[in-house]
Amino acid sequence: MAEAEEFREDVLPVADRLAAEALIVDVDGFEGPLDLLLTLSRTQKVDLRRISVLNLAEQYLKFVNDAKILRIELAADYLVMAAWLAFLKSRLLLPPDPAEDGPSGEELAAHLAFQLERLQAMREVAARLMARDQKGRDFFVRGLPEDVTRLRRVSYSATLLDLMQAYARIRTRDEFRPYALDRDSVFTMEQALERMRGLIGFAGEWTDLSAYLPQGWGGDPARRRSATASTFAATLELAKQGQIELRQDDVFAAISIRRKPA
Amino acid sequence: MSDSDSLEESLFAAPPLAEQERMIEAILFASAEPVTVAELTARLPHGSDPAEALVQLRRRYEGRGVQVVKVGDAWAIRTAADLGFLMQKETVETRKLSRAAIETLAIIAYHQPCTRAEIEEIRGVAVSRGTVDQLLELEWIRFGRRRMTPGRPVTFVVTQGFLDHFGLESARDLPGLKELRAAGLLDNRPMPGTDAVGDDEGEEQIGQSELFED
Amino acid sequence: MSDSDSLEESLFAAPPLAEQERMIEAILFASAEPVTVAELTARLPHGSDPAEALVQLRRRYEGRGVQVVKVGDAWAIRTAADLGFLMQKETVETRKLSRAAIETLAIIAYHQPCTRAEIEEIRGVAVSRGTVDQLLELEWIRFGRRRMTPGRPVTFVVTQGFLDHFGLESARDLPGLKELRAAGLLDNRPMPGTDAVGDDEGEEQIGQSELFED
Repeated sequence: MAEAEEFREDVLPVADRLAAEALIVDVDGFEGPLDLLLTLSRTQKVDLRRISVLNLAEQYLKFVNDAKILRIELAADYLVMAAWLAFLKSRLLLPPDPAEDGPSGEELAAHLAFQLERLQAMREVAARLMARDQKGRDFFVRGLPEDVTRLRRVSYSATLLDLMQAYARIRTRDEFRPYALDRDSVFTMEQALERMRGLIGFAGEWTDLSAYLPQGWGGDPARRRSATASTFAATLELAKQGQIELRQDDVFAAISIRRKPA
Repeated sequence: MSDSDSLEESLFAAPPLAEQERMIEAILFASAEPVTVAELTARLPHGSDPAEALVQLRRRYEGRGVQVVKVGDAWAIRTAADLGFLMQKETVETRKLSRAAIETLAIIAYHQPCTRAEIEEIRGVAVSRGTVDQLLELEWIRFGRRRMTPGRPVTFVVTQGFLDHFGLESARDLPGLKELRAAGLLDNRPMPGTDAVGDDEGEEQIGQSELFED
Repeated sequence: MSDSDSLEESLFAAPPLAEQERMIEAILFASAEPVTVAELTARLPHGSDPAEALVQLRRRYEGRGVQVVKVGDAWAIRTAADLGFLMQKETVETRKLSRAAIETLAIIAYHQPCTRAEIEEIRGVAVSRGTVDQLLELEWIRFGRRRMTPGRPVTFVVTQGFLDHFGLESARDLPGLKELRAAGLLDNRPMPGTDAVGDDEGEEQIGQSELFED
C-alpha cells in the first residue's frame, strides 16, 4: 500500500509538482503546521475522511526536507510536527510491538485525520458565518434613536477592558518595586494634614510652602514630590476650613501660606 | 368572579394587546440596541404581556422594509437584508478581521465555552496577542466561567452583540451547527495516549448543552 | 409616447409601488436625518415615484406606535406623540469612570475582600472617600465582613451588579496577570531601572486628580 503511494507520488503530474514547489516559496503564508498539512492533503484529491495519513506524513517530511535544502528557516513547531510525523510513519510501517504500550499508529493517524477534518470544518463554518448578512453592511439599525429628554440619569461606564487595563497598569508598576519601598516614599495627605495642623499656629507671616516639607523628604525627588503634593493638598484643605490663607504671586511661582489672621 | 373583583381588575387593567403592540413598536423603533423582554416588561404598563404582543408585531412586519428580529433574549428592529444595497450611506466601514481572528471567533462560537488552549489545539497554532483582544473589543466575545481543570483556565463565550451583528436568534442557529455535531466534529477528542481529564469532559458536556438551552 | 420610449421604460422598469414603499421604509428607518423626496428619488431605482409611495407608507403607519412625519421638506419616522412617555428611560447620560475609581474597582475585584488600607498599599496613593462613595453608589461594590485585625477595618467586595455590568459570571473569572500579558494588556511595562521618574510623575498626577475629583 505504502509503496503504491510512493510510486504514485513519483508520477505526479507536472502541475502538481509545480504546486508543491510553490508551497515552499510560500511558507510564510501558512498558519502553523496543521494548516500546512491541510493544504498538502488537498493534493490527494480525496475526501478528508479517506485521506492517506502515511502519504501525508511523507509529503510533509519532504516539504521540511526541501525547506532545509533551500535553507529556509522553519519555525520550531513545524519541526516538532515533522518529528512527530516521522514517529507516526514508523508506527504505521512497522508491525506493532506487543510489548509496547500506548496508542497504535492507526489510532494516532485517525486522530490526525480528525484534527484536519475539524480544522477544515471550522474554516468552512467561519466562511459561512462571515457570509451571513451583517449588521452595518447588509442590515441596519435605527439611524435616529430617539431620546425624549425628560429624565436624565448619569450612568458611569467602564468596560471590562478598562478594568483589566487598570489592573495591569497597577500591577506592572508594582512588579519591580516592592510595596515596602513604595510606602517609604509616599507621604499621604492625612499625614501632611496632621503635620500642618500642628505647625500653622506658628505661621503668622507669609512663608514658602516648601519650608513646611517634613524633614528627610526634601532630598530624593520621588519623596520630595510626594511630600510636596500632599502638603499642598493639606494646605488647600486647611484653607477651605478657613484656618490659613494661600498666595501665589504668578503662574508657577512659589506658593506661600500663613495663618488666617483672627 | 365577583363584581368587585372585575372592578379591581379594570382599575389596574393592562392596556389592550393592540395598544401594547403599539408601545413595543415605539420602544423598539427608538432604540438602536436590542431591548430585552424584561426591559419591555418594566417599561410597559403593569400587567402587560410583551411576549404575546411581540409575536403579533413580528408577524405584522413580515415582508416589510424593516423586520422585528430576535437577538438572544432581546428584540430589535432591523432593515431587511435584501435592501442593503440602498444603504451605502449608512454602511459603517468595519476593521477587516484577520483570518486568525475570524477562525478564532468561529471556534469560540461553535465550541463555547472554549479556552485559549482549545482554540490553539484546533488551529494547531498559538493564538497571537491581540487576536482575542480584538474580539473582546468588538464585544463579540466575553469571559465565561473558568474551566474546573488544573490551572482553572478562563473560557470565552460569544455575546449578544455577536448574535446581533450576524443576525442570529441564538447560538443554536449558527450555520452548520447540527451537521458539525452529528459528524462528531465538536467533540473534545483528546490525542490517543494522553489522559483525558474527567472533569474536562463534564465541562464539555455543560458547554454543549449550554449552547442548546434557551 | 413612442415605441422606443416604452421599450426603454420596460428595460429599466421601476419596482412595484409596494416594493418602493418597503425601500422607503428601510431608508427612513436607517437614516440619521430626515430624508427629502429628492434624496429618495436619487437612492431608489430609476423610475420610482417616492412621493406616491410615501403617501401609502404614511397611511400604513396611521395609528401605529411610530408615524411617518414631514419635517420641513423631508421625511422621518418618529414615535407617536401619545407614546412619548415611554421614552423617558431612553435618556441616560454616560460618563467615563475616573482613573482613580477604575483602579480602585479593579483592586477590589481582584483582591476582595479588601480594606481601604490594602487598596492604598497596592495603588501607592491615598484613596479619597469620594471614589469609594461613587463605587458604592453605582452598586458595583458593597461592604463585606469586617477584618478581624486591630481596628476591625471594613472590607469591600464587588456586587452582582458589577458582574452583570462587566459580563462576568464570577469575580474569579477575571483573567490573571499571566493571561493579561498573553492578551497584550501588559505591554508597556517599564523595565527595571528605566524611566522610574516618568512612572513616579504619573502616579503623582493620579493622586492629585483624585484629591480634586469631587
